[in-house]
Amino acid sequence: MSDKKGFLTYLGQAWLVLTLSIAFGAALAGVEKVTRPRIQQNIKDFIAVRLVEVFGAGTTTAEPTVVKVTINGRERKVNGYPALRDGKRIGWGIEAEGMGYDTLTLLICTDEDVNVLKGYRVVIDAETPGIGDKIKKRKSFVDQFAGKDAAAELVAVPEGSKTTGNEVWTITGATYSSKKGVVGTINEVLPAVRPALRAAMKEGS
Amino acid sequence: MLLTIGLAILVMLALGVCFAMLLGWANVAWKVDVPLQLRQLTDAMPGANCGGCGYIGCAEYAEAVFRGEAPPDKCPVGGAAVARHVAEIMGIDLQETLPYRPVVHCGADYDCRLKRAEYTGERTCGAANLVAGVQGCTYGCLGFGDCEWACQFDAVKMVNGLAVIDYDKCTGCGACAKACPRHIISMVPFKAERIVVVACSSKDPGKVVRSVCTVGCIGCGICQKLNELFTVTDNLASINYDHYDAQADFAPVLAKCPRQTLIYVGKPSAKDLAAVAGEELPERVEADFKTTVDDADYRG
Amino acid sequence: MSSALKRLGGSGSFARGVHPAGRKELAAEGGIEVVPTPAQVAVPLLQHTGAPCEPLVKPRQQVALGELIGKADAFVSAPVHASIAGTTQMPSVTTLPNGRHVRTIPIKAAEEQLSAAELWQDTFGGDWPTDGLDNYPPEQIVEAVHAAGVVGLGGAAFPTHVKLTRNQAKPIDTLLVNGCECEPYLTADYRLMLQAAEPIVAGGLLAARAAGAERIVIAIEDNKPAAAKRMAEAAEGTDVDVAIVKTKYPMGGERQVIPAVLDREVPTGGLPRDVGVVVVNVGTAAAIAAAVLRGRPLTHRIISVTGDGIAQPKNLLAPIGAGYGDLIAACGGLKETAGRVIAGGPMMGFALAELDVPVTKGTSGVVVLTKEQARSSEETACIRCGRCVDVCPLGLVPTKIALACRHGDWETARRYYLTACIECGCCAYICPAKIPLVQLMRMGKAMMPKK
Amino acid sequence: MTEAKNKPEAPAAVIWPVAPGPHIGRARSTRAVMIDVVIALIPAMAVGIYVFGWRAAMLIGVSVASCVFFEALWQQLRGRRQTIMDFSAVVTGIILALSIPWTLPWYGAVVGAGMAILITKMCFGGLGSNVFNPAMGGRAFLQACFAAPMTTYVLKQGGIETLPAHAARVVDAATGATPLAVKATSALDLLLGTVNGSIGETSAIACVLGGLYLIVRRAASWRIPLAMLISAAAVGELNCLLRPQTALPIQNQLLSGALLFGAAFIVTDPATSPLSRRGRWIYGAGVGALVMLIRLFAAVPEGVMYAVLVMNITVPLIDRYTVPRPVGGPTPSPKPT
Amino acid sequence: MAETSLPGAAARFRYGILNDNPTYRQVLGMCPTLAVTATLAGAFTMAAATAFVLIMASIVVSLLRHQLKGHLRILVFTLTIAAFVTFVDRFLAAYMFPMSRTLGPYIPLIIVNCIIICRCEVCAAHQSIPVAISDAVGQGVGFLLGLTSIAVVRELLATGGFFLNEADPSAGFRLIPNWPNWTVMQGPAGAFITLGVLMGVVNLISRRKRR
Amino acid sequence: MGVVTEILMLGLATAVINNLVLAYFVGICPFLGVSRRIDTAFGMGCAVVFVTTLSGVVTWAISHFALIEGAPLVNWINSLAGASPDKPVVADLLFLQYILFIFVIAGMVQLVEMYMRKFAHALYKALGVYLPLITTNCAILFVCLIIAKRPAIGDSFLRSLVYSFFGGVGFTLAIVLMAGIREELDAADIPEPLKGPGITLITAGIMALAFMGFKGMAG
Ligand SMILES: Cc1cc2nc3c(=O)[nH]c(=O)nc-3n(C[C@H](O)[C@H](O)[C@H](O)COP(=O)(O)O)c2cc1C
Ligand SMILES: Cc1cc2nc3c(=O)[nH]c(=O)nc-3n(C[C@H](O)[C@H](O)[C@H](O)COP(=O)(O)O)c2cc1C
Ligand SMILES: Cc1cc2nc3c(=O)[nH]c(=O)nc-3n(C[C@H](O)[C@H](O)[C@H](O)COP(=O)(O)O)c2cc1C
Ligand SMILES: Cc1cc2nc3c(=O)[nH]c(=O)nc-3n(C[C@H](O)[C@H](O)[C@H](O)CO)c2cc1C
Ligand code: SF4
Ligand code: SF4
Ligand code: SF4
Ligand code: SF4
Ligand code: FES
Repeated sequence: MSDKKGFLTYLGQAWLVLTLSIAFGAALAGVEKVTRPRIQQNIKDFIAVRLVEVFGAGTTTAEPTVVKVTINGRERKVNGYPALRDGKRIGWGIEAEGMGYDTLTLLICTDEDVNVLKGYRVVIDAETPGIGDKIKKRKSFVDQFAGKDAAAELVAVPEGSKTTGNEVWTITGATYSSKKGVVGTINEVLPAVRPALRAAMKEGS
Repeated sequence: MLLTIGLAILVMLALGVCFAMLLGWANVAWKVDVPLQLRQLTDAMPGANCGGCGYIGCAEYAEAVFRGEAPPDKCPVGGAAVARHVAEIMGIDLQETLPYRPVVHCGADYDCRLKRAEYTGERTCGAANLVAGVQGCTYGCLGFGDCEWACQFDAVKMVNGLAVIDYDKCTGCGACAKACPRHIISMVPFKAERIVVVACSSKDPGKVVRSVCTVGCIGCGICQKLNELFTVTDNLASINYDHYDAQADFAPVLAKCPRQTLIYVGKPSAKDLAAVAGEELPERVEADFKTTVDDADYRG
Repeated sequence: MSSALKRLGGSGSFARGVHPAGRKELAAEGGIEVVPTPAQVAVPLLQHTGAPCEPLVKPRQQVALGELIGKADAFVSAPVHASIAGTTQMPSVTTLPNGRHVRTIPIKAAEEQLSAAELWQDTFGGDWPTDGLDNYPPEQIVEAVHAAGVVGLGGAAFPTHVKLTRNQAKPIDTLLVNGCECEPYLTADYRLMLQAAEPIVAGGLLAARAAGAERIVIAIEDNKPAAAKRMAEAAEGTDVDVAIVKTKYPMGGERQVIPAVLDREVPTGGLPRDVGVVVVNVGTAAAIAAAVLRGRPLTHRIISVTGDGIAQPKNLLAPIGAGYGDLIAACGGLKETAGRVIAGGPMMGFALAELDVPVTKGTSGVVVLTKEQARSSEETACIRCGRCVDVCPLGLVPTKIALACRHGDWETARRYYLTACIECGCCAYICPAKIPLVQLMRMGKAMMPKK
Repeated sequence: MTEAKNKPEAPAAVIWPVAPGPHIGRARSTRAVMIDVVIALIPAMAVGIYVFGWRAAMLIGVSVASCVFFEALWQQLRGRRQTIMDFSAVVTGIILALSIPWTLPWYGAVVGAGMAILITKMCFGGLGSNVFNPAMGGRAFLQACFAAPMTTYVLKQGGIETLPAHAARVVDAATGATPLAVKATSALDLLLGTVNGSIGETSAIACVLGGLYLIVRRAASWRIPLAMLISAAAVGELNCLLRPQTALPIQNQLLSGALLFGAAFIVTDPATSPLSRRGRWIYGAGVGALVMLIRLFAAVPEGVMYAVLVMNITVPLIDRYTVPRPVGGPTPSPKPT
Repeated sequence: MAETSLPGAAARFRYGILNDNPTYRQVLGMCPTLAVTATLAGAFTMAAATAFVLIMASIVVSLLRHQLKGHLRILVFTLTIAAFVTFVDRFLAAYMFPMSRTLGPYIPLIIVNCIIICRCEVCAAHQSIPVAISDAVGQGVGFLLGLTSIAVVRELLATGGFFLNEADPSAGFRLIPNWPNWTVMQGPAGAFITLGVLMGVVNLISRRKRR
Repeated sequence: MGVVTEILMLGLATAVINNLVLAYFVGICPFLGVSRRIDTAFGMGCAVVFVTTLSGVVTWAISHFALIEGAPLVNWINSLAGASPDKPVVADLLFLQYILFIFVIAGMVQLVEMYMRKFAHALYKALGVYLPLITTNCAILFVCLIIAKRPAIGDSFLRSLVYSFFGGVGFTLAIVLMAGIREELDAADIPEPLKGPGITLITAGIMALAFMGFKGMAG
């Protein structure tokens, strides 16, 4: 069939592909419609669980406020999940990607106008069990973030030395996770996000 | 809802059309006809890639046949069946050939081979063949089994230091013949279940042979006298397989041979027999018995 | 570094190589003795690299010493002569130590033979002119050498007249007389240089004349000062140089001695001729002289019979075709400690399975080792220590090549230049894993599909 | 006429055993080489035991024992000739033990040995065929298995103090604390081995002694360690120029950590290093550079092990592309690769 | 050889499980095999998902096997597979959220899981629906076996038990008390080595059988 | 950080530190199957580099034109539907992501193959044979998905390009090294059951251990 019968022939040959495309397109669209809300609900619940841990029982969340911020030169989208108690926003859960021993994602919790740190939770991580995952497991390390001043830099000091003001001690043996991963990410994200979130709120209300 | 579906369909369709067009067009415009024949040929090959055909692999051979450079019956593994299949794919008529099968021209196991020295070198025939005095006979089987190693159909077994071929497993690929550094394995046309072979390769004078082997051919010439198939040239009997007649009665010769050098070997598979039913025979391949590599120059 | 080397530009040594214990003292001191004529000799019809000879004599035929008994028409070949007077026997076969299976012409000795003194006298004795040799036309020299069946006595046993024949394309400028004798134990060349320096010089001059070389160098390892001195005296007044080179195995190899002396590299797969050099062994040189000046065919050669397994180590002047047994007997037989009999030197020689095998023109020695001395053969896996790489005089990677040969992986073998190996044995000598590297290489060369 | 078979002619003469040349050889066997290595390792072991006490000795014992046991077991199961007498398993065992911290529980040594001998060595065909350095393979496995105990060094004298803390007193812990980071550690301490680290790597002198012994005995090539040290120093100095804030005094770079131990005993492992001389220079240089790069930029405390393993991967390629030129030039038609 | 006729349903089913087990014999679909076998749960889910896609795809392809055009064949296969994979992916995300988080990006990779295309090519594209289905089921079960065998070893060595969960100690069951967790087994290295060794063991056993 | 250094860092990180094969287990099948000889392994590698780069770029384009939230197409539809930007009727078409991506990859691989066979026969002989394998090499799709899912990479075209290219390079690196080792192992006395995939997997395992040394180097 070397003779050219024009492009219609090709479509003719491809009728199968085309009908399949149509069929599957439609089908998937259907699936999408059914599942989308559930999936988003799942994500919200997932976040909510962590917010509850930080802000206490009864906390819920809603659609995230997405803010565009530039962090060391690169434009990023950051999700700010509102922490709601009986409908009223009492704080933020800011979902931020960072680099520890491996890439990790934190949920940084602050009060409603991003002045005071309430704590953090690890959302996604690949840190080494036994070393890096102390940033999830060591309560003493995790808890020390509550109440720190979110407006100022956190200062990392080696484990064992006593901390004052905005200092936090980092886990020896897991410097990368604790210092670079947690402290570093918080210091990197908050300054950029704070104004953005506030701005978003202003025009929101 | 509808909007989403519509959009989805739209996108899919768009892409579908693009690729349908592109591929369809390309399929015509950039057509390279991989010839059907070639594909069939490649499929027809056993795919053992043993190289017995003398090509790197089945595919190579298939291409060679396709280009008309190779005869259709080169594949010993596939044998007659494949040969016929190939031939009809190529639409040529195939003059059936005999199944060539290896025979070991040595009948002396460890007990029959005299003057065997203790040898502590690399234990392969190829290596031992380069060292003088591993055993008295410099023509016969060394017994380290290079052929066994070479045969990928494990059709060669070493029996008390002598290579013995299992003709049920053997596919006639000839690897063993190539592997033997003493060239005592030759591929001969099997026209019968079992054929007579001269199980010796020694061209030495009878006296010498006697001193190193209890079964070797001493070139006495009795067989020559009794049966015209046999000829004795430099102290070694050989059989002319061109006129070999399966039905002929070799009992007298075998009985008369003073050294039991003449023996029956073989039993090719039914397939082979079918393939060879009533064919007249092509030239037989002459094995050239070398005692050692002649290009190893003397030093020290 | 001798003055000659300075002039020739050689460093006197080559890269890598090994230093096995020389053990030359065993047989170095005693003078060369003539073997009492054996009852029977078996003259092999193929002793050289090239085409085998066809017998010219019938069984039970009287032959005189030096009578032509076999020749071939091929150019690369050398005739063989009766090495004793006597009657020929039924032709037979024998397997030479290198595994080559050849036909022989046995000769039963007659009563009257040349006495030892006479034999020595007209082989090496008397005076040998060193001047006036230039009026021999080259063709005549080559012809005489061919007729005398002279082949390389240094090992390769390559027909010498082929080497000496001129070739317009590849002119020769230097003739290298190889007196290195780098093999441990062997002292045949050493004794020859001490006791027959003049014929060597004369032979050298003739060979140079034939090959058209204007420069003649005798290369001697620095563990043989006496020989060097003697040769220097003999070469007095001729334009023959004596070059002292480092003692190191395999200095005698032509691919080592040529760079060492002349700083020239013989191309892989090529010949010394490609760099304008012809190498002849000292014994060969003497044989050339005898052939040209006295018309004497090559019927005898000097053979070191030595080693700790032999009663009285000696150097013998033996007829070609005499059995190894005869030579050993002439040296008082074997001690019971004897564990291995080697034809040639311990590095490149071949173990003998039995003693009633004839010596050939190429046989430079018989070394008898005790069981303890013989290299142990219990093999472990290669630990890739790289010692073989560090000693290979050709800069190859022996372990790779050998193991490739073992697995029939010819592509790898080629990629690592299997064919460049000279089988000197350094790698196997040094290998802690005791892998038979050389044998694997030889096997590889034999089995590798030619293409 | 079968009597020919019945009464074979007796051999004419006595038959001597035949063997291929060369017929003489150097006496030193594989075992001799390995024993040399064991001897070379004695100083390092001694210092290790002196500094860390009986536990160190115990670990060495366990490790060696399990290595030998595993090799014996494997050969038995495979019905192969027993190879433990070539002592390479012993060497592996010692080097494995010397490269782990003394605090590791005993079963750690067993697991390491298993990985080293069974997986890294025997699976690949045993002595000489292994692509990766068995000891390092075993150690890498341990490090990935028991990361925490493998990466926190507890100082013996002066009570229990985690190394990072020890480091922290001196420098900001950012640099990934290992004795490397400790500017204050005096070169003398490093030389004598009164500093922290794995059992064997503490004393520079012990390692150097062992290394020189190996080289003099020709058990190891001098080229690889030489290349390794040079390139490590070079990279270190370059770093000093470019990033002064992280600069370390050169003697600390070279003397501390497992660098010298590696140079002496690990990169010299013949089985896992290239054959050609050029190849060995490349290999050594590669290890040296990688060690420094990993120390400076990666999140792992010490680079030697990883550097060695990474370079092991490249050895076949190095070998393949550094085929030495034969004297007299390549053969007329060498197959191009 | 060419002329050998294609095996029937029963044979296909058996082959899928033993003779050409996707993991140990055909050595296909290695990526998910290695990636998700850190835990049994992951292995099960992945196997189920793959099996589902495999079966559905086989059915569709087998249905259309007479319409397939040379140059568009692969396109049709991938389209079909991708559609079902998307479905599975969404389903997991909607109804098994935690699992879909752990399996992460490996669910979409089912699309290119060589097994599926391979089966479409080898079986579905030539044979009738029943055969295709039984083949798919066989392969699915085979895949399940492969994954499970690996996951058992890895999870046991890594945690000393199965379905354990630090969060609540009651969950799962611990086989080896205070086992020093071999964390390497959760990572790539552990996966490769485990599978390598298992492959050796399987070959050993099957060879024994043949004897 | 200068653009060049940024690119280099990302490239290094992608090819070595987060090597597709050794860190993410993708493209294992060819990694096991086509690593017997160095030259074929290299051929495969080149083909993969080529295809990853191509599909990486094209899928990036498609996502950004049609699929993601706020892509021109989506916006256009929404505006047609007269929806307000903050309450879109169609949020995004990401549910078509997989099907479209694989569609593109498969289609393109086929096109490339046809093209080569016709116009670059030498190249086809070298790479062509591997192309069909590549359709089912999950490395390609994986790269496309990473680009689509990790904003850190997918947000900028340049980074996507670099990532997809060096992803392929990483694959090539791994497979060629493996081929070198396997050629070496031809001569080794490996237990029968382990020959082939078995020993290859174990080797890969130790390689993965070795590559852990680069952890935390980049970023
Ligand atoms: C196998 C392995 C895993 C590691 N995992 C982590 C980790 O998850 N997080 C981390 O910060 N450091 C990790 N490290 C890095 C070492 O623990 C390193 O010594 C430590 O981070 C340096 O911090 P320090 O200054 O507190 O000692 C790991 C090291 C190794 C060898
Ligand atoms: C490893 C090796 C060692 C050799 N040693 C010597 C030697 O010591 N003396 C010698 O004359 N020839 C020796 N030869 C032979 C020389 O290479 C060369 O062939 C010979 O000297 C040429 O002279 P010819 O033909 O007269 O023998 C050796 C060859 C090899 C390969
Ligand atoms: C610690 C040490 C370092 C050495 N360094 C060198 C060197 O840098 N260059 C050199 O040519 N030889 C050096 N040598 C000598 C070599 O060991 C060897 O003797 C010399 O290189 C010749 O041997 P070869 O043929 O293996 O090169 C050194 C020896 C030792 C013990
Ligand atoms: C100089 C030298 C260094 C060695 N270093 C090591 C080593 O670092 N690790 C090891 O497992 N074996 C080592 N060995 C022992 C042996 O070579 C090693 O087990 C081989 O890899 C076994 O194939 C060494 C041997 C020698 C001679
Ligand atoms: S002989 Fe037959 S099976 Fe063997 S390679 Fe040739 S074609 Fe293939
Ligand atoms: S037949 Fe040839 S190859 Fe086979 S064992 Fe005998 S000598 Fe060796
Ligand atoms: S016995 Fe010889 S010819 Fe027969 S199959 Fe084996 S190797 Fe081939
Ligand atoms: S010397 Fe022996 S052990 Fe060492 S590399 Fe060479 S062959 Fe291997
Ligand atoms: S499943 Fe990833 S390449 Fe086969």
